[in-house]
Amino acid sequence: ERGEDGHLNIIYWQAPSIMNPYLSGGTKDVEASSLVLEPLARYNESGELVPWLVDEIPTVENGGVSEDLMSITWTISEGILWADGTPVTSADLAFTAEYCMHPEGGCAQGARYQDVESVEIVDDRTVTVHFSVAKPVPYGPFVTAQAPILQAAQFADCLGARAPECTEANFNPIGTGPFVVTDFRPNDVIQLEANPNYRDPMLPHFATVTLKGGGDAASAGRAVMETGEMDYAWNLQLAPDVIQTMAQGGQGVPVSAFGTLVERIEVNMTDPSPDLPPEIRSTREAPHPILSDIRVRQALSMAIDRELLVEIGYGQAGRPTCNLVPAPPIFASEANDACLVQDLDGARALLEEAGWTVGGDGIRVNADGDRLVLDYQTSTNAVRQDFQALIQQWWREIGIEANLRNINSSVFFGGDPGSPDTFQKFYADVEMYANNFPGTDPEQYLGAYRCGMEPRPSNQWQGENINRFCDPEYDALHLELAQTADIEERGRIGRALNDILMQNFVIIPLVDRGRVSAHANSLGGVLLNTWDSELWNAADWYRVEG
Amino acid sequence: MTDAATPPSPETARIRPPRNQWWDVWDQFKIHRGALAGSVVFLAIVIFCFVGPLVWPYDATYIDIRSRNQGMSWAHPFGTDQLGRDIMARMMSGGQVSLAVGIVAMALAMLIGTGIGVLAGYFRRIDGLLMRMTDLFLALPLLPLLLVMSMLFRQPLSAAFGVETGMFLLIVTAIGITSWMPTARVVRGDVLALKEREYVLAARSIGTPPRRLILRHVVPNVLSPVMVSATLMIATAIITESALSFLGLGFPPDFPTWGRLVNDGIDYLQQYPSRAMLPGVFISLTVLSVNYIGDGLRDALDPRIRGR
Amino acid sequence: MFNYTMRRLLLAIPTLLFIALVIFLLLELSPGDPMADMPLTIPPEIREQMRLALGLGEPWYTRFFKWLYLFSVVEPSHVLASITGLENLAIDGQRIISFQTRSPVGDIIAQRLPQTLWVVGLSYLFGILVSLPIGIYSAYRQYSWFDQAGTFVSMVGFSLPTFFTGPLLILIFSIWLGWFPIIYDTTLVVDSWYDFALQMRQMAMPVFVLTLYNAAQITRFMRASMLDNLTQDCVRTARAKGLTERVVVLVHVLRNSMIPVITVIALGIPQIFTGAIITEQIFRVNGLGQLLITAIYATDIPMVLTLSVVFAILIVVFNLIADLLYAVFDPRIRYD
Amino acid sequence: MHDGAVPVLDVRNLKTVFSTRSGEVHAVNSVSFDLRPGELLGVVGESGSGKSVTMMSLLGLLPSPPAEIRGGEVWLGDTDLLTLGEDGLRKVRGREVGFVFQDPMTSLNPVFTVGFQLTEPLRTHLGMSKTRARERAVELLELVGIPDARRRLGDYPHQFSGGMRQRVMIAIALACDPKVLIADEPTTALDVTIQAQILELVKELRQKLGMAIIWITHDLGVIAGIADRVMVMYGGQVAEHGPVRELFANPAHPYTRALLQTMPKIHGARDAKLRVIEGQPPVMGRHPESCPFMARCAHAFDRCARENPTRRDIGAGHDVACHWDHRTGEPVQDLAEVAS
Amino acid sequence: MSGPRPLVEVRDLKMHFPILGGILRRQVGAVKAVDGVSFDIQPGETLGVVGESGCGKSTVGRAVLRLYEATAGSVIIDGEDIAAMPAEKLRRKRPTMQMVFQDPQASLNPRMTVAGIIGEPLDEHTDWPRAKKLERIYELMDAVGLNRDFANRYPHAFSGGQRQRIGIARALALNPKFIVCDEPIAALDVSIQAQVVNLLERLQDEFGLTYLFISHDLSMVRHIADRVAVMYLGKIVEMAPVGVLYDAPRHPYTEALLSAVPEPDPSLEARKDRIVLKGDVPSPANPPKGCNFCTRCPRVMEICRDIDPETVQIAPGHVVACHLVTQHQTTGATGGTEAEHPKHQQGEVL
Ligand SMILES: Nc1ncnc2c1ncn2[C@@H]1O[C@H](COP(=O)(O)OP(=O)(O)OP(=O)(O)O)[C@@H](O)[C@H]1O
Ligand SMILES: Nc1ncnc2c1ncn2[C@@H]1O[C@H](COP(=O)(O)OP(=O)(O)OP(=O)(O)O)[C@@H](O)[C@H]1O
Ligand SMILES: [Mg+2]
Ligand SMILES: [Mg+2]
Repeated sequence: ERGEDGHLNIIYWQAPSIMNPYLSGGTKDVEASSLVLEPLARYNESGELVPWLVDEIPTVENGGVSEDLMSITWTISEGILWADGTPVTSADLAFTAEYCMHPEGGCAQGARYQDVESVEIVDDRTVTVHFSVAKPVPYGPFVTAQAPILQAAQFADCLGARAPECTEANFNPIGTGPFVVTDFRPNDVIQLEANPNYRDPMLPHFATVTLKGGGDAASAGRAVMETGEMDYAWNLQLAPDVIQTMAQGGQGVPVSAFGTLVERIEVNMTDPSPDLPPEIRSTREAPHPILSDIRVRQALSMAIDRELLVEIGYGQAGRPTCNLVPAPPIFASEANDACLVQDLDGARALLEEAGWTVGGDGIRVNADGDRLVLDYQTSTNAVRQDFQALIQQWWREIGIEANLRNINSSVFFGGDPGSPDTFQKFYADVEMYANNFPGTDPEQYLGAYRCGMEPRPSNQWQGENINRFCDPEYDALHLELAQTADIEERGRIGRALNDILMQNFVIIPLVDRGRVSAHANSLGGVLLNTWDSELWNAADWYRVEG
Repeated sequence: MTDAATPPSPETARIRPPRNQWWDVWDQFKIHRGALAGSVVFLAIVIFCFVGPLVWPYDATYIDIRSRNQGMSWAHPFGTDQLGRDIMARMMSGGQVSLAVGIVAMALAMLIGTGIGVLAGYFRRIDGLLMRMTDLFLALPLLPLLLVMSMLFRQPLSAAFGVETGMFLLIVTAIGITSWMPTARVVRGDVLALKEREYVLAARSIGTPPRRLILRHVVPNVLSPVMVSATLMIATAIITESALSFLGLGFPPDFPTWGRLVNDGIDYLQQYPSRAMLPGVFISLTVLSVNYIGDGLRDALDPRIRGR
Repeated sequence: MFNYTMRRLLLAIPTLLFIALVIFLLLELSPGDPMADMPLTIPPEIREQMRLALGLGEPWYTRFFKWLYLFSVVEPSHVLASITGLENLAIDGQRIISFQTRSPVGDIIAQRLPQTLWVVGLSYLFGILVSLPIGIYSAYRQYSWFDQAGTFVSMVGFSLPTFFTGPLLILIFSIWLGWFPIIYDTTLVVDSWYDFALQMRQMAMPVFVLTLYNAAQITRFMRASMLDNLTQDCVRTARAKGLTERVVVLVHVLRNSMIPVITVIALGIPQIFTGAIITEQIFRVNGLGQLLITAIYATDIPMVLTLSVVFAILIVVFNLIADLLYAVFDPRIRYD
Repeated sequence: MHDGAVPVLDVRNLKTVFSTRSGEVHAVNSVSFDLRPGELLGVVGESGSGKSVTMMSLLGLLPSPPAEIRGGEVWLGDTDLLTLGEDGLRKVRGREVGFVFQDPMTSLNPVFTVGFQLTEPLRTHLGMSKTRARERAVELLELVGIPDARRRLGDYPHQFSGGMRQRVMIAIALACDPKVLIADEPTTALDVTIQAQILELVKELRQKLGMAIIWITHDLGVIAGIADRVMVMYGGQVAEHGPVRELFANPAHPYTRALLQTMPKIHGARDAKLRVIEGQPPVMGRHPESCPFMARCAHAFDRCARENPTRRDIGAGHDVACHWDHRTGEPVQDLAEVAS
Repeated sequence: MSGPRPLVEVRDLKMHFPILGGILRRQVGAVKAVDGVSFDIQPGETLGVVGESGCGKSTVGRAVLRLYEATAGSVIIDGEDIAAMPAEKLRRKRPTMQMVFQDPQASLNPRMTVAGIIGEPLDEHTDWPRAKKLERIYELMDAVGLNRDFANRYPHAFSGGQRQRIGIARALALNPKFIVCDEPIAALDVSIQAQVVNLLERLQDEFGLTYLFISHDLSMVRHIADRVAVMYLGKIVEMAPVGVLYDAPRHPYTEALLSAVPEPDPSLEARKDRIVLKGDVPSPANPPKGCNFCTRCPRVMEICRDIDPETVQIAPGHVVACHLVTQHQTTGATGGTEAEHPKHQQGEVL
């Protein structure tokens, strides 16, 4: 029976500020809006694409995707209604695409609509999306919580530059999801109630939901597992033993799942020395004096005990990895697993070989008397600082000195071309952060490491090839990937690309980071999904008796 | 003529050897029990932080991963943290930074505050301007200011003084330039009154130019309110630095400060309460003792009280 | 006094304009970026487009003057409209829009104000109520055990950072004892005794933490001011008139001592409106302090700027009020 | 005592000690005097000689600590004020004994209206209603010669000039018709012309109200003008005491003599050089066994260092505490003790 | 008077403190603290200035030394006009003119030693070596009767009289010719006052000093001054050699002032019929129309309320500003004075 389980309390320690994922790419906003807005299809907890508002996923086999990979045709299931009772039509789909592709709209999900040429309305429930290039994986538009469908009627006046003016619509969008917003307080709390027109008359189980935001991860965890004030707490980035103690509170349990998020150290292939003029500092014109030597880079990697890092920092929410792409299985390489074992002696030998001999204070020097000193930066975050300390110590043991820096994350990830502290500018020798790719296909992700993709002054330091790696062979292989549709073949090429990066040691992967969330013992039906919104199946959540 | 009630007769004058007035201050100070206790505690903390590392075998950043999360023991009197670093050693080096930040930031704030207060109080013409500037600084949000400062100056400073000193200067400056305003107000008020004192007039009648007049006659006589706000400032600066460390705007991560230790420890409040409590207690003790010292100083520097 | 007030207000206008400009430039220069919160998976071109959509493409002076116009003309009209209930007072068109929420900054501030006033304002009030009697009695019995204890407690209150006391209280009262909730429910509407009790419970800890801090400061002011006045000649006169000790202290000394304290209290009021950043964060009271800090983290320039300038206005105004209060309470002072 | 009238105030062997860090200060050392109805007793002495402390000790107005009354009796009518508790004293202060302090600028509370401060003792002691008290306040202000009294009740002290404030102080002291008025240097802070006004006022009030007055000053001229009897204090002790004419005509104590000589005259011949009392005032309590004036005394001899002189009667109601006989210019042989 | 040129010549000195008001803080009035004061002081002479509190005595003293910027008038000291001198030149001129202040406690910086205080003028105006300065400091301390041992003590360790000696020593440090003594004894105990006055007299003899001696103690002024000026509300109402002024005052205010001084002699006191002035001094911001004294004058006439009396010379060195005198004067002869005082030929108005 719909609403029989009463009230649900969810806590997000980062507070949602808007209910429209197209205007904010922030995870908290995307997930909050997923209670209301839904895509045509989404990934389930094991990373498989499942139909959501459609009956089946279009593929080449079932004819949904054209042979030339240039178009995809979606058909909405019958009887899907907006929360206001009107039917969902193909016009809504076309409008959604137009909304996000409007050049002045500043759509946060533009990538999902990249290369879309047009959205053709075939009939009331069918649209065909035409691409300008062949898309081996055409599941960008209308797929996942990041690209849900908006109601054309509600957003009609909100196109382009007017998007931010539609506060009412942005805070209280009409969706097809299990809940509708009754009160939205930006960066604070959202109150929702069951959608009266939800397609399954028995769902959702809960009549009302409160999604509270703000605070810190620790007290969010406490509220679920220790005091029982809350039913669900999102993304508990806490030390494993802290989570463990909280779990002893007995009110709730932590749950975890893995995606593609990899905590890694990026190695700067270019020289970040402040003595260089700004136009060549940290650009490919100035190769790194120390790290250009692969033996040094490899030694950096070999000195790290990834098992221990996981134990200290993530516990059950992490596992050691030697790959940039740890999942899905078909893309996960096994060729680099040697790195799982720490090898300090091997690292030392490599450094010796590279001409770095131990100096008086235990730090290596080369023939010119240069000390082996590296600047090591990352964003401010308790676990990262522990990692920095540990890695600093291991590197010291093999004779490398690391100067640590942590930068406020809003600066570090801010991308302000004026700031010297952004991760793109990379005014350091090595830096640590985590990244992943949306969905299950790493093509675009791996494409970042092609020549010419590096941030540099001429592109306002915008670019994703953070370590400034450049290898024509790699670029050629990637081009091949872009033209291959066969999944097995794509897996092979993807693994090969991953291996090239790994074996060049330009990226030193550390931990495959999972997601830890917690739910109350009295909350059933939680399936932690790292490929889509954590709240993807909130309609199915229910109250456990007792 | 308040003192004329107890003028020293010639004989008593001869008995007492000439001595510095600071001895009188000290005489008064040492009978203030709170101030004395405060000084002892503060001194103990300073010794702990600055002499301790010389005798204590562990390094604050040395990681001994096998012995992590240990409780109190003889080897590690305060236990170890989640990476097996000795907390006592971290407390010591953290204290060095916190105390240094507190004292230097205080000195800076006092310098600016006294300077501006004196100028505003003494020179009528720039008074309005300086007071509006005080308003401006009161309204400045500290965090964006810090971000801007660290963007503009971190690199040149690190290049010139090394990472840690550079960062130290940056933080100290940020705290200093955002906390001088109350002092400036107090000093200005005092200078306005002082300016009308006869000894200032006397100095002018001698022909002392304003610069020396200020340095010789005005500044020394506003010192006692300044001293009092100075002690309060040390306390606030230590707390502000802690808050900054918390926000990631503080020192490099391998550079423990009390504030960072508290914040790191708060997550473990349940399992290892001492980890947050210890630095918290140290912060509080320092602030407390400094406050008591300030109390005593105020009494000791006030001639009305000392004259009794 | 009227002339004086007018002059100060006139002077305040250029001061505030300048303050606004400085804050704006500060935010401009500061290295944060409104896009920092976005996942790294969003490609650079898209980020750039989003930035343009926020209006960040225009030169800084255009943006400043736009903001200034909105702030000084449009937003006040909306405030007026919502106070009077006359909708047509509000000027149509765009208002100051927050980067994070794409909604009018004014509305969000209005939404946050009640929490802040409840928690921070109430603790300020409690702080005053607690500290005045303590300060008075401490001064009256200087160096007595009560004075020593009072001084000690107020020093402790002053020296305990809130980011330390907060979690400690949570641990003790929420987790071990389970008396108070960890999470402040901002949606609670008090319309019954039960809700009122709930409201009291959820306010208890943050209010306590802040009260301790406020009371510590005001007590010290009160005590010092009382001590200054207890030795005045006019107090001796009052005693010589045969007045009771109570009247002497509570009428003659107190009235004189309250003058500086009242102005200190007035000067502290703007801080109520900025909220208590750390305390709000710890107890999840989503008030103005929390709003400011998240806005700073998210480089939500319109929000930070508006909040900071509102704060600056409050500071300037309360400075003036403090000065005027002086004149009101002290008949000797006359401004012209 | 001397002429048989019952004194309104009789102080015997009053001792007040301040404990300070540098030891005890014997600010008032066995002071005895009496005050007869309608009489004006002038008290002179240099700064720090214990005049104020003596008077404040009578009414328990000294802060304790550091002050402590070590002994003596203070008879007001037939009650000993020193045995009364704080509550008892409170009923005496302002009611039986009025007090006027030296500095009219600071003695009035700046934040209350004059009317309020004036009606306060009336309402406290006499239980008058507000309106009744205001009426009486107007009368009092008129009595002390403040024009437009009714309107000025609402004014604050700073709106009055120094002389007027002192008049207000006097009005407050007179409010409850006290038997005794103690005026502690009420004109020292005022100009001569204003001082003359106040002196006139006091003379007039004495005639009208007939109360007994103790008038503290260091100006011998003032004393000469208004006092009936004079008491000269030095170093916390009574140095000399007697009817005003007698004392000015035959000063017996070296200090009094010197004091009279240091003052330049406004009339008569100009002195080429002023006489001075060399040396500094004493530190009280340092040498309790010796005469406090010894160090500055031209006639001091060995006995002065050994023995603190007691008061001896030298006739005509005149007594002096000195080992030296001003008449003979020789040390005194046998002491005729003053019975007090 | 006909001797050498006066050391100090003050002509029509005015010191008006502005009263600001209105929204824009424009001047809406002025406190006429000193309103047209003229006098000369001969070398080696002492001019006493007496008057009630607030009548502008200190302001005259300060304006003469240009511690205040006078509103109008000239002050010629030693042949140079102080009032119009550029700052640096004035600074170099400072050693010739010094000041002793009223409150010995307030005029000494509590945080400087005696040696520092006395030595400050030396630091400012000489570049002597330390030893020489110290020698001079000791000399000065001897001159004012301070024990050399006290050089390193702080002011709070001294009695009032000793403090005033320190202030005098400071004023003497640079061998001034002219010293303004602004109520140097007002804050001292009676028994000490005589010490200080005697000291001042001795120093005058020793160093040939010229004093402007401000006081409200009429008997002390009588003792020390050669000539006395009586001020009332910013103006000199009467100025005469000391004997003349005390024995035969001409201005009703002077008379009242003298009669108000209590006589330390009960028999004289009783006989004296005192003139008690009514009311208080009017505010200098809002002086009465006509004669300043008309509101309190026991012998006020119609004319006093309308016309400000001119200052006339009625005898050698005796000037008065009063209608009583002027009326008398017009009937009597001004005769002989003219011959003796060619300076005042153009009428008697100063
Ligand atoms: N609170 C105190 N603590 C210590 N000593 C005190 C205190 N009050 C007064 N004395 C001492 O008591 C002595 C007498 O003081 P008192 O005020 O009676 O003098 P006085 O004769 O009234 O002088 P003045 O003419 O200056 O008013 C002085 O020597 C003074 O030092
Ligand atoms: N800086 C100033 N601003 C405005 N008015 C002033 C200033 N200084 C003095 N006055 C006014 O000028 C008048 C004369 O003051 P002055 O100090 O010269 O008096 P005085 O004769 O020295 O009095 P006292 O005997 O009290 O020292 C007073 O009414 C005073 O209020
Ligand atoms: Mg006295
Ligand atoms: Mg004066």
